[in-house]
Amino acid sequence: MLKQIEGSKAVAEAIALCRPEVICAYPISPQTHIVEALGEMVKSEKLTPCEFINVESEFAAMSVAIGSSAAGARSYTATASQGLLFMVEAVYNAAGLGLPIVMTVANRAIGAPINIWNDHSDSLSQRDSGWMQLFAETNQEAVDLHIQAFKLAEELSMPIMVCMDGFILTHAFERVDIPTQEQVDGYLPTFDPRQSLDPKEPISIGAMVGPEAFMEVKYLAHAKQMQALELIPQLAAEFKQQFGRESGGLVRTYRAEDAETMIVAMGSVLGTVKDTVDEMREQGHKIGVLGIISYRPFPLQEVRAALVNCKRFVVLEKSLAVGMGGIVATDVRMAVSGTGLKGFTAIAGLGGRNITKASLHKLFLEAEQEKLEPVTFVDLDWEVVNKQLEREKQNRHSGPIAENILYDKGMSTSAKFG
Amino acid sequence: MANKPFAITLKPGTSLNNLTGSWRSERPVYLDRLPPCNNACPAGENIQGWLFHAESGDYEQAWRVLVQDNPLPAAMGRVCYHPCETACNRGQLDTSVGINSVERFLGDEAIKRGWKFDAPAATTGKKVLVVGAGPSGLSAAYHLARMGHQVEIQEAGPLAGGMMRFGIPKYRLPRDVLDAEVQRILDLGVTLKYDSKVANIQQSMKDGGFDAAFLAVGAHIGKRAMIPAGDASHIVDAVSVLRSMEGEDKPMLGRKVVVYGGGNTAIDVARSVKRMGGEPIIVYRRTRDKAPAHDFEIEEALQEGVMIKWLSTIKQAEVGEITVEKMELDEKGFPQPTGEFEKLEADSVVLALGQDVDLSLLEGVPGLEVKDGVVQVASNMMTGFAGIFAGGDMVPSERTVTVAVGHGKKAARHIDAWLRGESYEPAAKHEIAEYKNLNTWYYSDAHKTVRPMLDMIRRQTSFDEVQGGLDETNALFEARRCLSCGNCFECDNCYGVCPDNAVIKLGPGKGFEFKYDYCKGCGLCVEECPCGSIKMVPEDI
Amino acid sequence: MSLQTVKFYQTGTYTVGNRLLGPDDRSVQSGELRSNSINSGHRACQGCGEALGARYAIDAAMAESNNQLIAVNATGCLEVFSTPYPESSWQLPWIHSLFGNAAAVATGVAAALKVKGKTDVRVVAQGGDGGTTDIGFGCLSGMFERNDDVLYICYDNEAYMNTGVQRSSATPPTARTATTMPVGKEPGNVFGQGKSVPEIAMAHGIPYVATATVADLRDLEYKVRKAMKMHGARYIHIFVPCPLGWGSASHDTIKLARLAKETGMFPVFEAEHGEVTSVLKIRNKQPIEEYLKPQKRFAHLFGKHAHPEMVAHLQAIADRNIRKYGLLDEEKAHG
Amino acid sequence: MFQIRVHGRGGQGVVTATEMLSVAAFEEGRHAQAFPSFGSERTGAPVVAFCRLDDKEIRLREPIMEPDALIIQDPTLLHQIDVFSGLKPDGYVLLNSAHSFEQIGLGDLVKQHGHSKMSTLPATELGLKHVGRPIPNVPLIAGFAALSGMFKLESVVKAINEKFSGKVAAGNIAAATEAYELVKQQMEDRANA
Repeated sequence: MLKQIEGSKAVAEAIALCRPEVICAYPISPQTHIVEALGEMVKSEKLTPCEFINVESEFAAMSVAIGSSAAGARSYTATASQGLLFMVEAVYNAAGLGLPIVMTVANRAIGAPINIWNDHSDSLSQRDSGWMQLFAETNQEAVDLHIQAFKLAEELSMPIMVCMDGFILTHAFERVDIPTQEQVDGYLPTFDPRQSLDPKEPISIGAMVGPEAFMEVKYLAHAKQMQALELIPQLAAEFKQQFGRESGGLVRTYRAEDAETMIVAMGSVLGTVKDTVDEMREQGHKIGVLGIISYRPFPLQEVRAALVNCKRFVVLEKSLAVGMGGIVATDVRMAVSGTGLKGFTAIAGLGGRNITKASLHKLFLEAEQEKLEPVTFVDLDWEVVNKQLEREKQNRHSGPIAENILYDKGMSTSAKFG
Repeated sequence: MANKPFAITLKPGTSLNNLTGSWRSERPVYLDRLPPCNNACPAGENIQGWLFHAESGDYEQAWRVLVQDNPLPAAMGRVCYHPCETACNRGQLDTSVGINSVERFLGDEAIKRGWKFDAPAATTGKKVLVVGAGPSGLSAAYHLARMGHQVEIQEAGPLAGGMMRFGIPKYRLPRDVLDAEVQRILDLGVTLKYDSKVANIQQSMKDGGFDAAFLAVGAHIGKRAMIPAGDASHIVDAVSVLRSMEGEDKPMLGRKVVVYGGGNTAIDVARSVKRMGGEPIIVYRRTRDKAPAHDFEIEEALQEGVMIKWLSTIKQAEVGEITVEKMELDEKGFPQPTGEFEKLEADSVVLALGQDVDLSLLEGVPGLEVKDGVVQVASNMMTGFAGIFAGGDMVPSERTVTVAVGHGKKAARHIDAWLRGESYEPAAKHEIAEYKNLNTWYYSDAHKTVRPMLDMIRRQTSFDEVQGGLDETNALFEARRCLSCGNCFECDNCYGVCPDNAVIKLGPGKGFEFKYDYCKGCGLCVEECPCGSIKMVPEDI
Repeated sequence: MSLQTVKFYQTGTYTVGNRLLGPDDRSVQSGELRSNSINSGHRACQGCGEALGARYAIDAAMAESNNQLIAVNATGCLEVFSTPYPESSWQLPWIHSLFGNAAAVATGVAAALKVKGKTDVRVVAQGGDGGTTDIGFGCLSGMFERNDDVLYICYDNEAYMNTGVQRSSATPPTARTATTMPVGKEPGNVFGQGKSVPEIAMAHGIPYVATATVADLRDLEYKVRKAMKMHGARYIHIFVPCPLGWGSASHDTIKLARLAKETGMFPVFEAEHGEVTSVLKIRNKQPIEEYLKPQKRFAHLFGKHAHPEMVAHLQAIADRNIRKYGLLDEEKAHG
Repeated sequence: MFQIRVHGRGGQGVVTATEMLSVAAFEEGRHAQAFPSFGSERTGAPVVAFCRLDDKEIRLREPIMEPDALIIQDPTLLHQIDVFSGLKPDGYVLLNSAHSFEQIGLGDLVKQHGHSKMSTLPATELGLKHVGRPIPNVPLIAGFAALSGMFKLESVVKAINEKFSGKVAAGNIAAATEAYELVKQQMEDRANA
């Protein structure tokens, strides 16, 4: 059923359609609307049977999910940013224990400086945690990926994050086709846990494993994600059959046929990129897009196949490996290693910095001309940065950089909207 | 488990594969230690053993265990001076267990319920003569009978019981109790001939065709002291006085009766005199703490109005009065005369200075050794003449009923062995269960139950039994005060406190076993065993 | 509180078993068919108080729940010695997640059971003092506050033993640990303000809070069974001496627990909905030295460079416990 | 694509306004995208929210920097921030005020844009009158429907019914209807002027 609906609300409805049995959450912007909506559904018994637990921290949220999942209940939580970092120990643990928990990450930057706006630093920091990570481009896809996520997680008995851009998607009202309960039930079987805590068949979960078997355990987790590379497209195909809609998969290209320049990106920015590419195509530029949906497992082959025919590519990413450059770009370069392709990394949108068509036009043109630095910071205010660097050269003791920059900019954040 | 995640999910209980017993350098072992009460009992009773059954309320079983060693519990529960209680470890905790009172309860219960001894084993065809129906003779006869021997007791007097009857007043040992216990022995098939004084033991054995003899004639001759006395002065000995108490004619002692001596017999006489309406005065040459009588008996006598002159000796006895000299203790604690004299009214003087044995029946028996008026016996209770054994007051030892009963049992075992041409080797004694071996935390706080005492007027005017018995409830309570020193009473502590579940509980009455595959040798079971029946021993290297 | 008030039974309820008691009055541990929830072959040290306390507690909970029990375990000695791959000692469904999240994981298990309608299956969470009073404290408090249907059991051995005896918030003042060495002017652990998690639990007003020691099995079992009869958040704090960390003889584990209670160092009580309902009285009050001297972690308080003032301070702490909880009977208190 | 930017203050229902605009557009079969500026959410602070309308899927995620229309929920903002930033030369402006543009000193702007695309509306008063609360968002949406002619009143009513129910919905519908009529009247008056 088509609805004009807030992204968070749509995701909440999708989660509910998946019949989760335990939902636990701790509020953090911009994830709040999702769990608020779910809380109301449980409280009003629209979603039943389901336990909704207001926990005291994200660490507890993931821990409760670990417990409920281990006891055989379909378990869900949502978080973002600092919240994800606060639960990190449990995030790794859930993956290590092979618990098929589904978690929405409403992607948000990580402080300090504290910042509630969108980028991908949070979930990308968990790239090695053993969780799968799928990135939604639109709210429709966010809805669809959650439904696929439960199935994927439970088939592999591995946890999965569905990542959607904070505010940009979570708080956007747009048209979403919400499936019916029958459709979802026809796609997603009831949870049949691989193992569960049950007095009828006691097992000990969570052993201490020494050097003699630890590597094997880790390899098996890796092997599962390799299996996921096959399973994800399969589930997307099944999804299309059931819901009549293309959604999910590992990667998706756009106007890539004869593209000489490819733009690689994840999440909602793909929309703006596509609009920009459309405009450039109209102007005759041979440019295309590669959207990565599955960040973990990372589809090396698919990425390579999508890029191998272009001349150059730009990885436009909302994350920064401080001291190194791009995070996604590193993986993409790994995928095309040996091809001799020219690759650029563009860091953009950190902490919610707007990524505008205008900036992208400029970026893509420069890329086409291969004038870009290997790592480019899109719309960085060089004046401010250089001033601060200069100041630091003269006065070596550390100070509050963020404050100085705001001072230099002579503004407060609330005064700026454009 | 094939479906389950590798390594991080495990099968339950599989740690059994890990034999932690290899960690151990010392191992716990169960052992029985000898409880101090058992060790102290002259009759060799397995006190802890019978208390164990009494604790669970199985009084008959308790009695049956008791009478394996002593056929006279009702008597013993009254007249024994209970060295067991003195030795009892509980005395160091609060007050010793009232073993004697429980024994009496069991003895009385047996009489009340008419419990009989188990029938004797198959007869051996051997005949044993027991001379004297006192505690030692009765005990020997009982044990021998149960071993299947044919036993005949020849008693010089008209009644059985020996000193239990002729030396101990009724108020301490009612005669119906004594009679009942004697009868039960006779019911085993023991023959008892009264008024049959054995004049020549060898002849008697030959006449009766006896294969062995046990002599237990007691010490019935009162010792005399050289007291200058007028012809008309009335001086008698304590044994005679007490013996005559049993007959129809009560002794004529007058009102003022001086009893000379400080032993239990002196007290018995004085208290009997009091009950007959006399005014007894005990004269003793030393002080109360040096008196051989048990202090509780002195105390009871004083309570009843018996006068005692300590540090006094009788110098002269005249009609109606005596002269005593005051004594004082020298540095070594011996009484020395002071030259101070005093006169006391005395219608009669009873000498309670000890007893001698009538050894006339042994005349002509070769190889016998008599020393200090008693017959010497070897460790097997046999005299110098093969086949003749002796015990009780006629051999060198402490003269108590309990010792006598013990002699009877011991002699019986040796006689039995001797009759088979063997020798009896008692099992080696276990190490003593000392207080330090116990973990007394685990015992409930409980003080000794005090037995009821007869009211004073009746104590002073009648021969009713002074000390009452326990009823079922408090006998049970008292039995349960037993710490079971050195002997497992199945408290399950070892089973419970083992952090490695390395103790197997075998079920009621069967105790426990260690699973040495898993025991790490921490020693908690030893430390927390209340009764000290586990110890650590080094592992063999 | 838990002691028999019936007839005198030789050892009453002090011993693990008592052949004189009726079958219904016997302890779980005395039963030949007790569940031995934690099996032989575990790798705890000789004389481990925690291994013992865990079996006592979990067996009792198993008995009360008719073996319908799931255990959640925090990281720590108990976890490491019971489940090193490839062998587990546990005989019931058991999960270990992390050091600081046992209470929350248990909440999750309880929620799953509830949603699945498995009302007969119960949940216990367990951890050491580090996993409870320190790193797991947030999750514990959250579980309490929500009144989740979890019995949390803390096995308190007063330091981080698993990592090599470092101080925790449950370490007593003056105690030597690897991070509070007996050097300097104030050797050993500091005299802080202490942190009574049982009292903090009571402040949450949860249905049941109790303390117990491995020295009094019957009391411990009574409390576990009582807790298992109730629903909602429940907390039992069990004192479990550690021979390794305390420098005590392996056979003294129970004795030290007993002395901790008998000196007043560890008050044994129970509380319902935030109010103390009973205390286990001191039976035979002992001076604090009796408790301290068998432990090498307090050795620096005695001997050549003794610190009598510190001993006096510890005695004052014990005396305060005695006053606060009324640990002595009236006549003993004044006698 | 048609882009609307709504300015107001926290607590005035700015975000709700854009959401309802998007719903109204959805009801008429169009694609719509509404999103807030994700800034301060505190009551009283200046807030901005956006709404895009199109006949095809809207993929663009950048904020609206060159709006086709402005709805200003609070006239006091005029003195604090540049609400007109990026407004297209022929863009619509609807201002919550009981006064005319000229009266509040924006005569020049009217001259630039022309009367046909600008209107003021006493939306706060309408909110108070019909709903009992000084929330101007619903009257402004209805007023904007009348001003731009981009939605029917009934679509606005549908959006109201999706967001509210019972008395509140009825009050809002009454307020919307009156606002719609007022602006429509204004437009007609001007056309006729």
